[in-house]
Amino acid sequence: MAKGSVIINEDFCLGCGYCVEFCKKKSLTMSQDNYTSQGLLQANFSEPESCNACGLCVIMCPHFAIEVYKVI
Amino acid sequence: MAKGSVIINEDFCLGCGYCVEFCKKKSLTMSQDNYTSQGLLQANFSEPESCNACGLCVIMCPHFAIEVYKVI
Amino acid sequence: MGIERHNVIFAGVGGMGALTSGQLLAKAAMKKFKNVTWYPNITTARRNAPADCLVCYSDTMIYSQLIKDVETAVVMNNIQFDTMKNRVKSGGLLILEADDYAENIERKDIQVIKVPGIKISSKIANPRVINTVYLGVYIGATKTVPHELVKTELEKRFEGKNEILKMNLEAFKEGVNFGEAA
Amino acid sequence: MGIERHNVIFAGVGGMGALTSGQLLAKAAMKKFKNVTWYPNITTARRNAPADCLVCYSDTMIYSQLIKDVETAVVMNNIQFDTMKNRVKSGGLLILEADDYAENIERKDIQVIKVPGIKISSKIANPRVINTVYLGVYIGATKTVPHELVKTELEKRFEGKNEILKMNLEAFKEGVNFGEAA
Amino acid sequence: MMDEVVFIDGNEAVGWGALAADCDAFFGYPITPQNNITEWFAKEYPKRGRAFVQTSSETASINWLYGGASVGKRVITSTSSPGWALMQETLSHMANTEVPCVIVLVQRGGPGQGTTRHAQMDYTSATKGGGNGGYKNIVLGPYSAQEAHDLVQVAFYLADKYINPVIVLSDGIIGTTLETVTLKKLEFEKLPEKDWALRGKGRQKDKKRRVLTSAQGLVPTPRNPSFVALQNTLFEKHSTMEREEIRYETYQLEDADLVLVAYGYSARVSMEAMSQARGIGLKVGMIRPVTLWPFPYQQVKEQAKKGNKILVVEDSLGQMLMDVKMACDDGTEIGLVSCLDRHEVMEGGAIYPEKVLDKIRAMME
Amino acid sequence: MMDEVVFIDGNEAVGWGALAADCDAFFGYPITPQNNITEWFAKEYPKRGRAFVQTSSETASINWLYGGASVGKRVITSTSSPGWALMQETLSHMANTEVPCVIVLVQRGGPGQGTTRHAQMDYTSATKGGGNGGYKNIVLGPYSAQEAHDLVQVAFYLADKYINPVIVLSDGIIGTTLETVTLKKLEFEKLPEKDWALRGKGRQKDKKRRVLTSAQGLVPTPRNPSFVALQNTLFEKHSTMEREEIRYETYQLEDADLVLVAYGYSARVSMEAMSQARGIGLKVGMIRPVTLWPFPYQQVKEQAKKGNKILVVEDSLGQMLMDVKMACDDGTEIGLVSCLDRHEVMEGGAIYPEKVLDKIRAMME
Amino acid sequence: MNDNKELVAGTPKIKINVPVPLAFCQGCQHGSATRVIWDSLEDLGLEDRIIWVGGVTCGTVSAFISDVDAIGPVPHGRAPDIASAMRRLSDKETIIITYQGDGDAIAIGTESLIQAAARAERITVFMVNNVNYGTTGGQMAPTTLIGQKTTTSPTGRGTNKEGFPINAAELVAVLGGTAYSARGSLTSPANYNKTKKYVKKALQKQIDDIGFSFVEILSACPANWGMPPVECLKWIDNTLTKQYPLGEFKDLDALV
Amino acid sequence: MNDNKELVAGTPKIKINVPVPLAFCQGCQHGSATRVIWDSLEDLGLEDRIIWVGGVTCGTVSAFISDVDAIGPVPHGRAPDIASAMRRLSDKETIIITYQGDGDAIAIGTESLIQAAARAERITVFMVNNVNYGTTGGQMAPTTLIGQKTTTSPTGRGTNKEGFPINAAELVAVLGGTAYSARGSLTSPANYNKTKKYVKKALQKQIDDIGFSFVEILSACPANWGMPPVECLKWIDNTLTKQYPLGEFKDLDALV
Ligand SMILES: Cc1ncc(C[n+]2csc(CCOP(=O)(O)OP(=O)(O)O)c2C)c(N)n1
Ligand SMILES: Cc1ncc(C[n+]2csc(CCOP(=O)(O)OP(=O)(O)O)c2C)c(N)n1
Ligand code: SF4
Ligand code: SF4
Ligand code: SF4
Ligand code: SF4
Repeated sequence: MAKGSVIINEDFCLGCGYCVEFCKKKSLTMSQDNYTSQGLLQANFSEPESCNACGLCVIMCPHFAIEVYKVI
Repeated sequence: MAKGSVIINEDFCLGCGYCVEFCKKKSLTMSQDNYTSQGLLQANFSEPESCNACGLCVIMCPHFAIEVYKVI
Repeated sequence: MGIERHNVIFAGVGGMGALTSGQLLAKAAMKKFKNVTWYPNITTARRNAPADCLVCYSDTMIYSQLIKDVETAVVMNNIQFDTMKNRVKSGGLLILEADDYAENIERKDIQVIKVPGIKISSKIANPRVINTVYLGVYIGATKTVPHELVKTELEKRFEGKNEILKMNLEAFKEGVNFGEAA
Repeated sequence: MGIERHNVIFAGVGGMGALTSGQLLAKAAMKKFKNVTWYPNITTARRNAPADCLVCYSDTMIYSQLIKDVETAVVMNNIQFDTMKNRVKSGGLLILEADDYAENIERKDIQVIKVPGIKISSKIANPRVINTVYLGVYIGATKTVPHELVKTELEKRFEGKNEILKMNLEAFKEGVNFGEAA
Repeated sequence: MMDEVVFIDGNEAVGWGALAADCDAFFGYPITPQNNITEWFAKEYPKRGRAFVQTSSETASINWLYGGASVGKRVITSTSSPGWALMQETLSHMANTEVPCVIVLVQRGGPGQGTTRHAQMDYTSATKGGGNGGYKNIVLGPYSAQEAHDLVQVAFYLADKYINPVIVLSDGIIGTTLETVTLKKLEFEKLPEKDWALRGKGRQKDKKRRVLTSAQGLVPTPRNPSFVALQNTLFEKHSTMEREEIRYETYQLEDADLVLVAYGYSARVSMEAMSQARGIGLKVGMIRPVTLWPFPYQQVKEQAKKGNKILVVEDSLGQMLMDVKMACDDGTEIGLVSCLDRHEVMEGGAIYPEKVLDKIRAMME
Repeated sequence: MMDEVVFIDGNEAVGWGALAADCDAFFGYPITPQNNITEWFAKEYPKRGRAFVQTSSETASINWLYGGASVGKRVITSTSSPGWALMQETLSHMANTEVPCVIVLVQRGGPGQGTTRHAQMDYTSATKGGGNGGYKNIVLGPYSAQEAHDLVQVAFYLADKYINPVIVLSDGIIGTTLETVTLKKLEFEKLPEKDWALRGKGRQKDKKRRVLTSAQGLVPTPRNPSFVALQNTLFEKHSTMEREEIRYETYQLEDADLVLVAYGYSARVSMEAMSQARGIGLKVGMIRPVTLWPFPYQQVKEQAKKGNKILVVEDSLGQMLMDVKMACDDGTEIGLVSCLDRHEVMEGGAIYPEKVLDKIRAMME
Repeated sequence: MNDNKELVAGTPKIKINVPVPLAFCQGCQHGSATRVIWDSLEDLGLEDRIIWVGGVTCGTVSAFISDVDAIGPVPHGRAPDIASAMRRLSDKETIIITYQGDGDAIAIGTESLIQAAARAERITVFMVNNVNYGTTGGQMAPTTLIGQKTTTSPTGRGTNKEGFPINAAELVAVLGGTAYSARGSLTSPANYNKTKKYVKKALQKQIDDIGFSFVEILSACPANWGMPPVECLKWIDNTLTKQYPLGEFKDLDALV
Repeated sequence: MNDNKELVAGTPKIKINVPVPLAFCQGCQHGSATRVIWDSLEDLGLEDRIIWVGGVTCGTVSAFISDVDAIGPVPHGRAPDIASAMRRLSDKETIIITYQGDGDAIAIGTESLIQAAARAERITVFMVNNVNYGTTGGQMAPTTLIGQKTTTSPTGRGTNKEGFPINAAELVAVLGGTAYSARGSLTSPANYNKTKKYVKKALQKQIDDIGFSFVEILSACPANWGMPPVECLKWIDNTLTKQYPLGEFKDLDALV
């Protein structure tokens, strides 16, 4: 199974949580201290190990904040 | 059977022929010489004998030119 | 009159053909005059309502296609009579339906021709050609446009409709004769 | 200053609460001053964009709710800094975020208070109460409106939301303390 | 609600004003920067048994007004500039039919979609242009939330008095500024009953039908049997308004050498500048037209005749300027502070008092 | 078709003019008295491979123009007064977006539904008011079928030159009068290509996208990065038009004591009256504005300065009168022949030369 | 009139006496459409409490010759908006109807009509469908048949450029607020009577406060169809009803 | 980026790089609706020959951040008119789409939309339905659910005064010129992919010159719904789709 790496753009992430909700591998979680300038908590790529680079978080992110890479 | 009498208002009749078309008793015909000011031939109550005062010509006349009476 | 310049109103009710007569005249006049205007005066309700047109033809520029006092008024129907009778300028000509106006016209400063238009047209065919009769009368009486030019326009208009053309040519001829004799 | 007349801008980005702080101040000021105006300056995109408001309070008529050079500017976020730093009039006061502006402000003709707003607010709860901290600082530093009046407004605003009210009252107190000390 | 002092913006003030005027219904469509007018009515009207309907467009809104006015009710809508543009046809219909209504126009930057912020760029279309046919309507320009509240009441009175639409020309700054406002019901002369209103023939006092038409003069109506009669009626109506309804305020004209002319938010800005100018010894006065149509030509003309300089302040490319020029002869020195003088170039920019003062100094020194 | 002499009315002349101007498309909705414009295009355009679409309303028409203009095509619509009122919002959008189009407005009696006959009651809304935001557009007023044919071509040229809508302001009399017209293609200076037009990014010369917006200044655009920049652009554009595009004709001004000012059908009527007045020894001249905006203020002012009397003739309650007043100082004697002077009170009535002559005599004798 | 004569059928009392014929062309059925509404109003006894909103159509004149409170021509296509406002501001007893043409109702009036139906507005819209724009001289309408020639579709309406006819009665029936929608014709006494039933039913929905009601009435326009009047009626029966079938499309006793 | 990393999913190339987040609220799905169109355009290779007409909606901004020829905001509701004119005056290769909100498309835009569908206009309309007016602050829309609270239906939409929601996809399907109409959502990767299929099919109808095509996309507006974003998606799935079922409502290979 492919291994994935998720990069979340901190300038774009508004912390809606969609990526977290739809990550089947639980690789993403909401941060508890990483705030946007509006005071919103952002998403974290907290469990890199489980990520299989499915890319579903990318299509769920409405703010174009995510890129998913396959680690070769 | 009732006997009818049809009065056609010459100021209103524009000679469309609807009354003639729908008179089952053939009591009405288009005149051959009675023109409106626009040169249109008007309807005539030409066969009073056959009229049974059904009143269908009245509801077919779009120009409110007809009155039907029952002769008592 | 110096330079040649004419204007005439054809007045009737919608459907009578007053506008058509004016247009036929205008097109014929184009062959002889440099400038021609035809202005239709029709009310919103284009049905059963007064309709007239004003035709001007001239060798000089026609400033206004609208003018109150006209040289000639051709009044084909009594609805328009009251409006039109005062629009003929002094010395002008009023052509109207004999059947409608048996009585005398008050104005003495204009020429009046009473035409038995309904009778003439009914004799030829039916009241639908009455406008062509009146056009003929106007041409016969004023001779401002050669009648051949008008005939040509009638032929163009009713091209392919021989029956109708024939009726109209006859109506026109009768009109011209009546106008010339008046 | 003669008659008492004040104006202050609260500036932040949409969602930060700059407009709310201004409104709380305005409502509190109403208890003490005859005339108060609150004017919001927000861009079309009400999201992630600069947002500020201008509050004036005075015992005489406030001619214009708009004014370029203000007595005090409270700048909660660096996005607004460039616009706002020149709007404080000579002798006025500029309150800003210490974390954002470590370096020195060029202007020497104004008083500057740097507030560690993010730190204070995060310590109390989270950055969402930062606007209340700044409101406190303003009140503490200028004393133009008694802080009890502002507290009353906070209580009205967060009526029934005890948790949030508590956080805000604390944030306000911390702010006032910081402002008084500055 | 009477004589209560509240802290509201110039938009909500419209709502309270309408309520005080006993307005029966609000029909409107959302558009920034006046959404809270619509929302105010949505919240306050149904619970008071009055009508609020969110329409499907501004074209719809004005037609709802037309319907509501025709059955004799007091009706209001509010909108901003693009929505205003959509109302022109029916507004013209209402003028021809002679039915009353009040339209609040909270101006935003234009043309076109423009910005969602304040501006004063619809002065001309409100006072001169707009729909077809050259009808006229009174235009009232509030310069504060208080005046918005008051003028809405005046607008209803004038609309009913002249049986004609009336426009309240506000702007995004007046509309969104919170201020202290005293709510109070204004008193007006009693108006005749709306005997012309439609209610079903059997409910008319004389049991005779009423007919309203936007083609008066085409279709003969009791009042105007012909087209020229209609034009005469309109002309008389316009002339009466011009004679009797001019409203304005003047400030410190007695010794003025320069007279500011401004309305709405720029009147506020100008008053501030005037006060600053007086502070440095410049003799500046001001005329604030409250009716933008009919415009106080005579008052401006008097100042010009005295040899005073005139400075027009308006957040547009110069629209009221045209009226001021019409009032003055060739020789008068007329200056303009326009939207090109906004202190800041983006949509949020506005004319600040400082700019007006600069121009005053340039003209006087 | 070139240099052919035909007998057509001022409505059909619009069609032939558009064809001569190589106009790509007509989008319009029926309304009297200009239905035969729509019908002309329905008949003549499809068979020439050009686009004719009957829209679902005038609001639709103007939006079709907006779409057509945006892809770089020459587009035209025509309408009468109520339809014109419905076009104001999008017209304003087009001015902001800076795209060109031609609108022919065949005026009828108003306001509202009004009559279906001629009038000149939309002068103000065409030249001053209309949509929101205070944009301006050139307005051309033909006084004959020939000029309608010619000015439509001029209109397309000016629309493309300034990338701005242009209005051809006709009326029901000019529109329905049949006259002799010489069809000819007018020549104009070459215009730059429409590099701004949308055609799909890959078809752009530089393969870079084009973006058009009716919110220039809100959304930064290459041309206008800010709202004030947009206002500056518009102001410059308006000023250039005012400087360079004024068109007018004068008649017998040399020795005139009274100068008529009139456009469209009333210019025809006025010329007739002038000729009659000259016939009885009255020294009457005339200025006929061809561009109604920009208006030939200077030319009128010169006549006023000479001490001449001015007589405005227009079939409305006095709209162009306002422009004439703006051009003149207080002292000038200005008369008006208006729609109240129609010879006949019903919808078909018009101002006749005789009425103008009466007024000339009253002013001069 | 005559002592031994009894009037059995004549002009509805609601018609105002005018000395001239109505401004309709020979054989135009706007008169008949108006009559069918008049007859229904009289049957239901609504003359005294109805408001008649006349759209922009050759039939606008019906507003003026009806002896009821009336307004018209209202802005083109906008009669349902106007009627809706009247509805909201009148008592329940008041009955509000609009009389519109097909161009008026379903071209420029699309928004006004569809939204009134969605809103369940308690008004009744009568749309007289003569498949063209009569007033302005016979231009194509959204209802014009495929292949039909008009002054703006001189070679016949094609679907490729001019698109497809709109069936208003069926379309309106789709909206959630519509309680009643039907289409009738006036081509025979039988059809007249059926249409009258539709008209009365539609009015009844309003009286009973159920929802929006709509009746489309097919109507001859001989002047623009270029056929003698009697042929027009046959064309309606044989051709027009293929595209526009007669009948009821929705009839609810309560909205869902 | 990194040599031993390969990008598998990221931002569509068609998106213009901007340094700040788009002006959408937290969790707003206008971004996702835009993405699904971008993805489809890229799949079909239409970037170079498309014209994007942006209506008046929070999603107008999508026109500006798409690297294609674009116009917007066009007059409120009128995007289909504008797109239609472009269609008539562009070559067949050019693809014309509109991106509209529900208020834009089916309130003020009713006439424009319905008529374009009837005309079989070869354009594709995307209507992003968030059951309220987002841009102006969450007012009621024609799509607002019965009982739903908005700033202009503060006590919840009632059918008696506010009427019934309009199902645009079903309504548009009724018109004769419509070749394709569907409704999708973006509440899960699976729904995203299904919606993408609809979008591509709709575009294909235009490419194949068949008729009018329409896709309604249900979209979360957390800012105005007053729910956290993730809840919004659940609400769409559980509540909104009851009124607005997902699926295809019309799919023709040729118009009849
Ligand atoms: C805004 C506006 N546009 C156009 C017109 C012109 N107009 C009058 S009636 C009409 C169409 C009428 O057609 P229809 O509704 O089918 O009724 P009909 O005349 O056929 O009975 C039009 C376009 C108008 N009065 N107002
Ligand atoms: C003529 C006009 N009226 C009103 C507006 C204000 N306005 C902007 S967007 C909008 C509604 C948008 O709602 P919707 O189409 O549902 O899109 P959303 O913002 O929800 O995405 C309105 C009413 C406008 N711009 N123009
Ligand atoms: S979906 Fe995007 S915006 Fe939302 S939390 Fe994840 S990365 Fe952030
Ligand atoms: S139906 Fe009426 S108008 Fe027609 S011919 Fe008979 S009487 Fe005359
Ligand atoms: S044009 Fe047609 S609809 Fe109009 S009156 Fe004549 S026949 Fe009737
Ligand atoms: S208001 Fe709603 S639709 Fe608009 S950006 Fe915010 S979440 Fe999106």
